Amino acid sequence: MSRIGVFICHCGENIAATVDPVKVAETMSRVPGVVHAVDYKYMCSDPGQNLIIEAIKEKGLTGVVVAACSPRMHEPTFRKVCAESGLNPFLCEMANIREHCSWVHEKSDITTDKAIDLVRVIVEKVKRNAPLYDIKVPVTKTALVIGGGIAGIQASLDIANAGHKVILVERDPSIGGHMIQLSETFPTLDCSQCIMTPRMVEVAQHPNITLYTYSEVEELDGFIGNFKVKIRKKARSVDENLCTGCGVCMQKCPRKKIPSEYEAGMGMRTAIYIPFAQAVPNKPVIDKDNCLYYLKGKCKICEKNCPAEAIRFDQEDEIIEADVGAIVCATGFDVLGTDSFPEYGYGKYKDVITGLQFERLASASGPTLGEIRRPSDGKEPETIVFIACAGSRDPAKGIEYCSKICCMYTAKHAMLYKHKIHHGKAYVCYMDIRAGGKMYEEFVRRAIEEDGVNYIRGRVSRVYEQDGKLIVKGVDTLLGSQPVEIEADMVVLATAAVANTGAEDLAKKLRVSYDAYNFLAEAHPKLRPVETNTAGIFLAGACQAPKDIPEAVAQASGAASKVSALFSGDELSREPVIAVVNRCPPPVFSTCEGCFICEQACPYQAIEREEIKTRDGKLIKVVAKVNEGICQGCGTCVAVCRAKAIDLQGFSNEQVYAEVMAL
Amino acid sequence: MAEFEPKIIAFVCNWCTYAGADLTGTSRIKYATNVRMIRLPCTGRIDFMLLLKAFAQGADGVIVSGCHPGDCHYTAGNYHARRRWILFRSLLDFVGFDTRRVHFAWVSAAEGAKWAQVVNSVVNEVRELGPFEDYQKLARVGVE
Amino acid sequence: MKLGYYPGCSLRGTAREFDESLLAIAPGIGLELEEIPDWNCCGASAAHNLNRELSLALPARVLALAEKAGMEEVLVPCSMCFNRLAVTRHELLEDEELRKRVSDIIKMDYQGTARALNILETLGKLFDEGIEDKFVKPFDHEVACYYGCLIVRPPKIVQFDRYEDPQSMDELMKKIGAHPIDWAFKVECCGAGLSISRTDLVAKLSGKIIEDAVHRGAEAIIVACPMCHANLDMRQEKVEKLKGKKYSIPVLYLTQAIGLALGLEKKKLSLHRHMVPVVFPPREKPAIESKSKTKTGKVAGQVEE
Amino acid sequence: MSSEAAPSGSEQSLAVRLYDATSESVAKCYQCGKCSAGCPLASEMDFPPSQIIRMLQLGFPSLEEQCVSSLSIWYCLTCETCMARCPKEVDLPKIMEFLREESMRRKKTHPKAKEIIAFHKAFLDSVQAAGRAYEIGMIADYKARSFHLFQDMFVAIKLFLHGKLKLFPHLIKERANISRIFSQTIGEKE
Repeated sequence: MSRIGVFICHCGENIAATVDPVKVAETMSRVPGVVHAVDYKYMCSDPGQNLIIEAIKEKGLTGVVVAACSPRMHEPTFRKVCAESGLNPFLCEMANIREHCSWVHEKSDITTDKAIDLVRVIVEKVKRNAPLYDIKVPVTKTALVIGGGIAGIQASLDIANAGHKVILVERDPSIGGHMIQLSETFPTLDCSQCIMTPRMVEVAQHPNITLYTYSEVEELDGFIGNFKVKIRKKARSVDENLCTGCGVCMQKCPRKKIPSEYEAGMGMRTAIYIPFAQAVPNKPVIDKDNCLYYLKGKCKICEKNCPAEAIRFDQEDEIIEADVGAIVCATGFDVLGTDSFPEYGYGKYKDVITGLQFERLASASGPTLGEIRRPSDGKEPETIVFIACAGSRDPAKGIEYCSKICCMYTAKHAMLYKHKIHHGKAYVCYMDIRAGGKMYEEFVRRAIEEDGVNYIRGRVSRVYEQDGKLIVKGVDTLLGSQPVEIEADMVVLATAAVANTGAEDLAKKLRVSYDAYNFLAEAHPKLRPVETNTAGIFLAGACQAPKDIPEAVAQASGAASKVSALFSGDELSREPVIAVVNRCPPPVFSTCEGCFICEQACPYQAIEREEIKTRDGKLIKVVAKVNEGICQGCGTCVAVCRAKAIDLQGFSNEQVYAEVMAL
Repeated sequence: MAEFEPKIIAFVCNWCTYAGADLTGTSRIKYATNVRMIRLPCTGRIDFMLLLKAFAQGADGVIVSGCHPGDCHYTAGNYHARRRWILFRSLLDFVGFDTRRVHFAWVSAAEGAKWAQVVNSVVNEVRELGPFEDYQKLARVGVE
Repeated sequence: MKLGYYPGCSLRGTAREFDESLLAIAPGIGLELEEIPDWNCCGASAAHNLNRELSLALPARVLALAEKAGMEEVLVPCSMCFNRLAVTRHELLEDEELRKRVSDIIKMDYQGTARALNILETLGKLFDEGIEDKFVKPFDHEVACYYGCLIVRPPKIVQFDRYEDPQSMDELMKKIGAHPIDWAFKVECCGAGLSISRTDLVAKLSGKIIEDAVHRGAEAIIVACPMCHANLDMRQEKVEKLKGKKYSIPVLYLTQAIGLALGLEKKKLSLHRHMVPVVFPPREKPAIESKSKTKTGKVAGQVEE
Repeated sequence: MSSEAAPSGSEQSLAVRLYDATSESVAKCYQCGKCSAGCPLASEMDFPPSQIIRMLQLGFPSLEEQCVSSLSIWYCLTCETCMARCPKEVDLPKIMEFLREESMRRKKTHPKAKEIIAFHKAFLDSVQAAGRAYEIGMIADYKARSFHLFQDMFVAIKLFLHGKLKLFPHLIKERANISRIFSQTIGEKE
């Protein structure tokens, strides 16, 4: 027989003004199973709490009901009180007679009666409460960082410097991402490579970081603190341990005319290649789609010439398995293919290029060693036109959203051009200038006022070639929308930033949600911007939305600190409000029939299958099992279970029905 | 005899409607006293036998209220609830139960005023419908 | 291939050579045409300058007639007519209520089964059936393929070719031995409906087009639209006055060019109806080429005589 | 959107009526100006296309007045370049069409548009009469309306000599049907 203590709070006048606490206490004292019922002015005050502690001790209560404010307000308080006096905290519940009663009704007997009902309901529930214990989940203190761009690098370094192990996985042969392709960065114009390469080296040398380049995440299982990941390490066809990165193979390779990804097609590379001089690791890979040996079965010139004998044509992909406790997704972005813009003639005219290609032209390490020369004939462009929003804010042909970074990098491009070709004319055709950010607006103004870049407000309708000039048919909406024609030598399209290729597949592998544009979705747009709705997986950088470098870095550090916090203890502990499958021994009597409707209903894939075998290993039946690491306790499975074999701790069928019966 | 006062039982989810009702309180919005709230983690938890039980217990009307579609704290619980409710309702219709006595609502944690209005409207509607006696009658038949 | 046929008014008037040349080449390329009985004018730019419902009702009647005659695909050479018919079909299928209203106006129920084909996709299909060998007299000339505005627009509705830099006509011309030049005004507007009322503007717009074609060494402009032809051929004199230059560049319907390649004589192709005489000044070529191109000389010759 | 609609409807803003009639919303336009940039006649117009839209967006009576009495709406060639390139897929030709009708209804047509309207009317008259366009009649009619008696005389003669102008119209059988279409839409021939 349960011994329940009921404590009615006046909350000063807040409750007492409309509800008669004395009557409530008096009525409750007559409820079977209630051995103690008192009212007090402020239950949450120290004297109030002491009333509870004493009662638990003296009357040996098996359950406590505090009738006061909303449990969302003080449940933790009173549960703590119980715990301190040796009563399992989950045997304490609150009846909400303030927000749900005294505050919303006039003073009357009816109101008091309602309060009595509300308390009785909880009393009936608590009679059936079972002691519960926080669930402890062990944590593997290794983080997986996917993507080796600036965001991934920053996150890896921060986590590693906090003393935790990091596995960094990069799809390309080298880390560095888009940032290493950039010439100079706005608004400070410091050289991207100069600030980037030290970080890349640091990653390579950090004792806590294991780097897998030319690798991809193949498969992910498990849950927060206990993920299991399979990584596919693609065959480089080069033995990294033997290779010294001397580069002889690249000099000898007969295939020299392959457009370089790093140079965004503005330069060429060989079939066996190191993407760029500062690559990390500085070891080549063989591009099987272009290597003569893989295509035609003969050549092997690199093998013959390699002093370290590191070439391995027979090398195969490797699958690496690892346990990780948290994941940072930093897979970055891609630039929209400009083929959707026939009117701008990209691909038709050599001298119409993308912003990323211009970065390579302007970069000291680029194909022109930093001189702005047009691809068609290598001449210096006298007149250059930058077309903003090539794809952005264009539901018809491109994407609906604003790519955010283009306004700034276009201003930078125009500035760099003017710095390199003083006498040249630079025009920027724009719709709006979005320069929100520290020193950003100032930067744009500088381009206009000091470097004399000419901004024209209006979208360009068409670009066509005539007598070796690119005719840009624009408009000036500030001049009464008068058409404007510019004879340009070169046109640069500020192409939109879109989700990276394969973002969708990755999201599915990681079980994180993604938006209509395939950008990975944060758990809350305002308050949980680095978490995903899958516990233990965090976001960093442009895989979530277009971001510039400072933003990407900031979010990366944010994600890193979340991971470090997660790793600060050896176990995670969480509320035991989770579903359990009835498993009364002997197993044969487990009421679960194994229909697995619950499996489909569960929003978290928390339902696992468990085989019940006899001692001699004969299979009796397959039943459902709840993974308590994953289960969030929504109880959907309980509602759908036909055999009533699953129940939700804290909201069991018995408890809930008892509540209804009490009314 | 005084005007019939219906007895309404509300099954609400912990994250949206329960919090919404708290907000009704903190903003001191008055509403009918007829409702008794039962707190569940999620509308997805609601096993519709609970509704029948409520009516068996003499409830004249039932409110089921949770998060707005897409806002479910457990991502999909409210969808499951709605799906099952659609099936369950047609069953109730079939057995000749007046489904107007069951009211489905979405009240978010920010919609204190809406909660009050939902309760009031349901109370009025059920007051129109009059007391729910079919079950008691049936029960009696069972006894005799 | 058997198709319904909607010539449209201009092909029976100012643009009769388009009609005549099409019918002339039809047998040669395996095309069989059945004219829509009692067809009416599509309203062209006039109707939809003055009244929307009229601009839908007139084409709707044509389509309904075709439907009644059990035609599924109707060849519409004039790109103005094509545009009107295509757009009308689209709008009526989009908006059931509108379809009912229009059906009531024309006292015929248009279901939307009959649809318009433009001349380029039709010929494209035919040429794919490997009839190259029929082109006994390659049309060996530098040509500027001028598509005009309406045959590729609105892209969402006509869904045909690359609407900014279309290729279909260039492909056709290559197949008959011509050398399409790459130029910038393939789909610029010639002035279309303002041909008579605002000749000055038309001259201005057509001027740009002719200028660029000639400038890039085209010997002829190939068109697929009576409007374009009228403005580039009939108005060329006006353009020359405006620009103070002599162009005298022949403007051919692609059907005429194809006809010449098929070896039909120019009378059957009504080349004589043009304002700008269809003559190709003999090109002086480097010695090596002249050998290979001697046949060309003849073709050109025959066209001139 | 037939011309019987009472002009009194014009108390409602043009933009709203445009939407009701064609479900084209001018609010879609964010004034990038690409239409004006590509329009072959923008430089000839009194208001380039994007400005016409802007005036509708603001919707002040004075501006709407300027719209319907503008020359632009008559210069529009419906070449659809604007629509093909508009990032927001605003159907400008359709909007221009609407404005032209409005302009006629309000009798606010731009004086310089006289010839253009005359030509369109002439064209339609011949269609209304014969079911098909009939050039000589049309041109005669046009000249009568536009008083450009001698414009194009030589071209016309040339056309005739090239057998491009027929002396007699081709009459279709179902002319009743055609005239019904006309009376149902633009009303009786004036």
